[in-house]
Amino acid sequence: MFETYETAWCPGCGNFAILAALKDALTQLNLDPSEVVISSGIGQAAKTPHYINVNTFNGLHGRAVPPATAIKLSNKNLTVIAESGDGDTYGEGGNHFIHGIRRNVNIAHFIHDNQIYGLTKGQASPTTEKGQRTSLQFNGVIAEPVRPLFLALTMGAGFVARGFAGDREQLTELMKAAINYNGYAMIDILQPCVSFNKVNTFQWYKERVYRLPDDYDATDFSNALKTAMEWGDRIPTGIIYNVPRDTYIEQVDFLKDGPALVDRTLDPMDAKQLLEDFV
Amino acid sequence: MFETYETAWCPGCGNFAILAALKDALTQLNLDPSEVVISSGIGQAAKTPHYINVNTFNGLHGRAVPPATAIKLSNKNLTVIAESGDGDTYGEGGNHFIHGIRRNVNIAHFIHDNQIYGLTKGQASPTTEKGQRTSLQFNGVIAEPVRPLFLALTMGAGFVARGFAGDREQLTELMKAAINYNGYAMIDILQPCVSFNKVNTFQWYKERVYRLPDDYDATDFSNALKTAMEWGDRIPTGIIYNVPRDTYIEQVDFLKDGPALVDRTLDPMDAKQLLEDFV
Amino acid sequence: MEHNILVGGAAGQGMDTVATILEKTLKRSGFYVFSNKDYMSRVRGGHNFTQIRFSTTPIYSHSSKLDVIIALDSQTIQLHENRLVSGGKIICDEKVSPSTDNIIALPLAKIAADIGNPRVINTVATGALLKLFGIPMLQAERLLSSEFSGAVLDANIQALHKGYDTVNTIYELDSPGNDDNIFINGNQAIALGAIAAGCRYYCGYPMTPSTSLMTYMAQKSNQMGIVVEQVEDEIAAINMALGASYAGVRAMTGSSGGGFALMVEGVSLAGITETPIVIAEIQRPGPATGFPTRTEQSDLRFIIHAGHGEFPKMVIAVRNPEDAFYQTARAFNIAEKYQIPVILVSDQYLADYAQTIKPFDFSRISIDRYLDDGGSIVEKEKYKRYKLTDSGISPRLIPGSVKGQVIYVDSDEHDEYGHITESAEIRANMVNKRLKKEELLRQELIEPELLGKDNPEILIVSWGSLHGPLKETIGKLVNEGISIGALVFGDIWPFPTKRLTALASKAKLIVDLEQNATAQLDGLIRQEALISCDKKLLKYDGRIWSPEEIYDRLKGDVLNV
Amino acid sequence: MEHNILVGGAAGQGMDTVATILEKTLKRSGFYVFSNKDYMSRVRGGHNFTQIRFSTTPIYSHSSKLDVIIALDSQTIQLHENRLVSGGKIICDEKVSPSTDNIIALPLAKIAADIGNPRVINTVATGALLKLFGIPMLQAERLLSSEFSGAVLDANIQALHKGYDTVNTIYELDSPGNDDNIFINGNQAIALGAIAAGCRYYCGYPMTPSTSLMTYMAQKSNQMGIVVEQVEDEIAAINMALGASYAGVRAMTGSSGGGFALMVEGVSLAGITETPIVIAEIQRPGPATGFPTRTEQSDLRFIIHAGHGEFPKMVIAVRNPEDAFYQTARAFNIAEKYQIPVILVSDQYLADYAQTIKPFDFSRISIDRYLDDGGSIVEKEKYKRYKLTDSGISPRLIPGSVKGQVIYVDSDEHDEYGHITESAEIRANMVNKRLKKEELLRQELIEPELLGKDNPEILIVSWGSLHGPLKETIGKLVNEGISIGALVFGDIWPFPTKRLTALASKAKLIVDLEQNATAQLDGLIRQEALISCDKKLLKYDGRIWSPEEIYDRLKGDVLNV
Ligand SMILES: Cc1ncc(C[n+]2csc(CCOP(=O)(O)OP(=O)(O)O)c2C)c(N)n1
Ligand SMILES: Cc1ncc(C[n+]2csc(CCOP(=O)(O)OP(=O)(O)O)c2C)c(N)n1
Ligand code: SF4
Ligand code: SF4
Ligand SMILES: [Mg+2]
Ligand SMILES: [Mg+2]
Repeated sequence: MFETYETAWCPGCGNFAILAALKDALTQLNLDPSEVVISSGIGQAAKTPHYINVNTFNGLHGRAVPPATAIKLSNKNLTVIAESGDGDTYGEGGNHFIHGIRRNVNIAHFIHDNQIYGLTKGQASPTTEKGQRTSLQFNGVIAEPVRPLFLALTMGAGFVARGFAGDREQLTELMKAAINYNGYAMIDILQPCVSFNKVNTFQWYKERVYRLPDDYDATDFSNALKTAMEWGDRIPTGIIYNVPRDTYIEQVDFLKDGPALVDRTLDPMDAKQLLEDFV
Repeated sequence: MFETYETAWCPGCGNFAILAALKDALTQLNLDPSEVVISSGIGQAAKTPHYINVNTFNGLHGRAVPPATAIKLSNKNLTVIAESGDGDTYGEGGNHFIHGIRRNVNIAHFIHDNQIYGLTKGQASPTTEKGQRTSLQFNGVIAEPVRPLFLALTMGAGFVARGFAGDREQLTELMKAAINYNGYAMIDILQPCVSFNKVNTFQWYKERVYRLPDDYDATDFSNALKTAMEWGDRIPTGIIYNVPRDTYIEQVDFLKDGPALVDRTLDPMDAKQLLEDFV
Repeated sequence: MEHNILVGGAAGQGMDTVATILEKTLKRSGFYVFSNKDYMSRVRGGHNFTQIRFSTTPIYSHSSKLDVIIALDSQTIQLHENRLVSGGKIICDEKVSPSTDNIIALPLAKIAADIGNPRVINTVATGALLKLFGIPMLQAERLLSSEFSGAVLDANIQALHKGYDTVNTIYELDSPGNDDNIFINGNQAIALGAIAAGCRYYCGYPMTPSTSLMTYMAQKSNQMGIVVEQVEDEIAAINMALGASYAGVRAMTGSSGGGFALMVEGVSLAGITETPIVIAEIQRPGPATGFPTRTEQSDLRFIIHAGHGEFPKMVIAVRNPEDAFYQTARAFNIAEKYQIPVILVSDQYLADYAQTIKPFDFSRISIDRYLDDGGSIVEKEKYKRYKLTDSGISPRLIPGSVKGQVIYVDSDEHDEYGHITESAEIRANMVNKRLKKEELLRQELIEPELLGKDNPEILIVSWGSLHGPLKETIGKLVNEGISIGALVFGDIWPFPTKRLTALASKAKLIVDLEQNATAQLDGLIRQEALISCDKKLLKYDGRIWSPEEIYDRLKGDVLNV
Repeated sequence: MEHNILVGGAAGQGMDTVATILEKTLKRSGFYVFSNKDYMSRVRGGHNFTQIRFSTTPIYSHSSKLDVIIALDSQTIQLHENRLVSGGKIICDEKVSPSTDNIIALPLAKIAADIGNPRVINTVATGALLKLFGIPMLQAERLLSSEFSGAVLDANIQALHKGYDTVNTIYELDSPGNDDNIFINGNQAIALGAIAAGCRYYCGYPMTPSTSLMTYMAQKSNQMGIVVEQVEDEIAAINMALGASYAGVRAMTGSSGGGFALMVEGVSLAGITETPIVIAEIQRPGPATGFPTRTEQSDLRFIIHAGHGEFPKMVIAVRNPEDAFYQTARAFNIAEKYQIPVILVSDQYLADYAQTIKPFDFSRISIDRYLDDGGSIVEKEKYKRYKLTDSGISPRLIPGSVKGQVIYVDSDEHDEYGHITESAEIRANMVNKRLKKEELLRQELIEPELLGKDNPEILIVSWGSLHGPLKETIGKLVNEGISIGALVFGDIWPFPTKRLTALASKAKLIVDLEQNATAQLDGLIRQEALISCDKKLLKYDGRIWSPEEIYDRLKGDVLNV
């Protein structure tokens, strides 16, 4: 049901598994394509919605979150997903990322984190490790990398997870949980880029990732912080933090109650009463 | 030596004390006005450099950090300060704030945090408390506030401090330490806005702030995180985190060694050798 | 009959309260009122003033002449005294200045102190002013009652009465008509137009002089069910608004030049995705931060050419509060009809001036969505968001509205379905499709309004908020028997040339009059109509042209009288 | 003598290696070479190609005719076969297609497999091609040696030789001259111009087709001492560059349309603060993301009017790699002389095409900083960053350079010291001061280059990278005895009108030829020179006008032959 176009990704790219997991998740959630919207940025990751049969707002590089936020507020009946790359999200879109979290609108945000700029051919992204040489950083990256999960927690996200393109089964479950979460839910997805990131390869991730144990307590903030900081020899995947939080819509009576904004009838005469402000 | 124009702030505004502390700090550091540059954004806070006799790049709202970064890289002999408001820094300028920290260029960043948009007359800033009613948020703020110190730590800042306009003595010391710190150093300064923030008043802060004890260990990261999260009945002030970190300039040989970039001689013939790339 | 009052003082002295009570009292007494603001970019101190003009006949602008000045400080006297007409009066506290021929120094502070509330000093002055004009206190009392209560209200009522008693009436007013007007400023009129047109999503970032537009929307958020969101930056603003529009909700954003500059990539996005959006650009003098609280018309060419790449957009310069209301409502229909961005251009002068006008006729507003309900989709076909049609307009569906159909919009060049393409042929077709819409749009342009003579020898060309000052000036010159007219552009891009070309061919002299330094309309006219203006009158000091200034410059420079 | 080769295949098939070896071999053999790229916005798959043209006389553009195609896949044959001249040949692997009259199917893969390294397949093809043209292998061997070493080098050398042996020479080449040229593309030429001009701060955000400019700067960072910083977004890019420039370092940023859109507030900041800056805008087709890897000239008017408010800027369209080098160096001098932003406009075609040209003459570049050392400051006075002078240009000091003096630059309207002002008079003076600089700047504009006849009956107007294709076409038409000439604009804002006006008055027909859909230059000419073009030839499918297409359209539509 969600099948569509031929992809333009490199053979072996981690995006294929992410796409497959996304289709699985939507199928398993029994969603109709016309009820789902993906808002995406620009980049390899951001091409995802073109390869899946759902409503799509494929906007600007860095700007996946603001349209997603507005789409949900405009039509609360839609399942809204933001899909973007690491450069997209933490670089050009950094400000929307942090403020999007603060708003806590009910959207799921899937970030394909290949620790590199794929589409523009291999420059460092905010998650590229310090010291790594790239097609632009010939002396190696100077700045400290962003730690996405840590940052999301800091900004107050209620659902924070890490997935891995090499663990499609877990990724599908994470996506379902994120979509079902009532609020802003982010998954940073480790995604090998076979063409430009020769450090963080499939093998590199494979050797390091481990699923969080079943008894991991995803409701403990300080524990979540510690887990979010874990990076290097061992990299945890799974839901790192998951607590309920008031959503934007729940805090605005006229949005919470009644039909979706888009379904309300409009009549110019309704505004006539406002003339009283000017008499 | 640092005296200049008459200010345009409201009588009683917290900015006066911040300005006074800044002058004290520069005087006590024995700096010559021509060796100091302030880069500022736009807002009440960002007017500060107009009231002090130092070099000034008074740029755009939200954009205090990028020019400051570039000024330091261009002339490492200058003492460079970024001066901005909370809206300036965490709102419009959020992306530069987080990425500026990652670069760790040796600048001091003083953020006048009045938890409100002063110059535009009282809208919520990213640090305005949830629920607070403002001149625009008639139903109260919906989003969770940014916790600036926590965010700075998350992004890897090596020097993180909080000051209070009501404690000029401490603030002066903090400013001196931030200027002397080798790297990006931020001070979030609690600043009462008498005109638009009727919640976080001078009195409100006074009742809550306490100086970190002398034996506080500012080199312990997890301790710093905990301290940075402390907000409410008790609000700590002082240097919350202070560890050495490699600066940008130290990692670039040609910047580290030799004269400042601006002082190097330029000769078109020096580039002639590059023709070899094209033969 | 017409009178002009200036209320001046430092920011924070409570000048706005005096002004508001005077304006509303005069308005509710049945006068035509025009009130405009001049203020500094600071919260306390400095010098601000409001000019209130009232009359028994309609008025369209402020005036630079003054009958009465209420001076809350001595600076006000120094700065504005020279504008007093002969016999004009200044009301101030006895401490500000001693009484002279034209200064009425009153014990305002003392009276307030005696009442026991020093802050009512302004109400004392208000009382004095009303008495000067012989206006009864009833309306003012009502206004105070709706503003204050308890002891504070009592003090204010006392203050009003005591102030009233300090002076004698010196102006005899013609009796006004009935009060069946509204009193509204440019930004409020835009907001009201947007709400009437069904705008239910407004997002923006505060920026003078656009903020009051967002503020009014926020005030009505609960009542009308409008999402009003203050966003992290102007980039978020336009991208959010586009998201809402894509989802099917009429959406708007607004800012001034600097904030709009951050939106231009998004304007281009609206262009290629063919997502309707209305943007209000309330100009202030630039470049960059410029003169935040002052006025200018210097963003016109920037706005017209905003956004990389080529796509149709519409730019409408609103001319006065009434125009602002109807044009805003029209903007939403045009945006959805052609699936384009429509930019409303105003400026600080119009944003902040309030005028008595006829109540808006809401029955004249219609909400035309031009949405498809799936009827356009041939059986079992997949929906084509960018279907190639003769008009260039593709049937527009909203996500979720038709079961089984999905809507792709794409910022890359795309095929009819909205999918990325690399094809040269599809590219050319899509460019043609988008630009075709502009041809249709041209057919419904509203030609500029002609003020004054029908086929004037002297033709003034101007645009936007200069409508008011020109209406006053041209009226006067025509009365003097001069063959003069002013074409004031509202629809300004695409540029309507018919009326201009016709009039220009008959005019002996064409004069461009603008509130900027580079004669931006003149350049546009050259480009679009190959007509060159003979003379340019430009003002760019942040202060709006007054009718008197225009009159003097026309008389002096142009008519050589 | 002239030949055209196309190397085509899917992204990731190693097409670039073949092309680079061929280009350099031909160049080092003494031929004039022109090579341009056509690629998709993806990393693997799809269809990309490089066209290599070489000759014994100078060439200025690509050609749409082909003598030989190296097809790394079958799609390449399908797509380009029709462009083969009669007798033209296609080289491909035997698996891609069987041999026919014009297809030379070779066991490329088999040879590579036999050598033991399947990846050298492209080198086999390179060998075959060289042989076809009878070009010795020496240069190719050298190039391989500098690229590879050890076993990989051995395999490649073997592959080259084995490929060489697969075919016979069928083209006889004229003997070329000496190789004393350089081979450089448009972006590299801009980078080299910037470095020669003393640019020591470059910041930007990757964006096709501007990225290679930043990449070259980064490659030279250590060697030349240039700070090259990839920033978080384009807003940071321009604000950083302005900071560096304020501090006294020549600074530059660059992007394509979408990234530039994010910089326009910063352009306005450069305007009011009078901070010199050079910005490269390497156009691609818009709107929004558009056609990322393709070419267009559709941002001209957007760039000219970029930034809110009014301030002087200069826009220079670079026309070819040589022009790009010298104009870039000039841009830095103009930026500092007038303390303004200078925007260099290029496009994907020029960015990515490489051409053999005479080595740049570095002795022609001078670095003129126009900086003040404090000499302008009258004793004990405080430095006035915005001193009002006759020229509008104020002496510019750098922070820290004069003990005791501080430099205020301000985005608000300011007084001579750089402090915020609210004064109408100062405002008007400062606007006048800034705009005065434009008057001076106009005096040093370079008039457009005229290609072809001196006083042509048919006058083509065009700009930027169409210089090359037009140079080829006009030359041909003039040779046919047609009175035709093309004015190709480089300096384009402020707009130089002298030469145009003179030629237009004599021409019988004026034809606007551009790589966009809305005839942007035509509009500019109407506006600035009140001249209207009789005909417009516009192309906007993302593919550059070829000389043959221009020739055909001129012959067909214009000359009606
Ligand atoms: C405003 C703007 N700047 C730059 C670009 C060019 N651009 C396209 S994709 C991209 C980065 C892609 O990296 P990432 O977001 O990590 O996605 P990936 O391709 O790695 O999936 C950039 C810089 C753009 N399209 N728009
Ligand atoms: C791009 C842009 N958007 C908006 C503004 C308007 N503006 C000026 S100051 C300001 C906010 C000030 O708040 P803050 O940064 O907290 O400083 P404060 O005045 O409180 O010190 C805003 C929104 C602007 N100048 N530029
Ligand atoms: S470049 Fe990297 S991210 Fe892009 S498709 Fe190829 S492997 Fe995937
Ligand atoms: S508005 Fe607030 S921040 Fe601004 S000067 Fe007044 S008190 Fe200070
Ligand atoms: Mg990436
Ligand atoms: Mg603030």
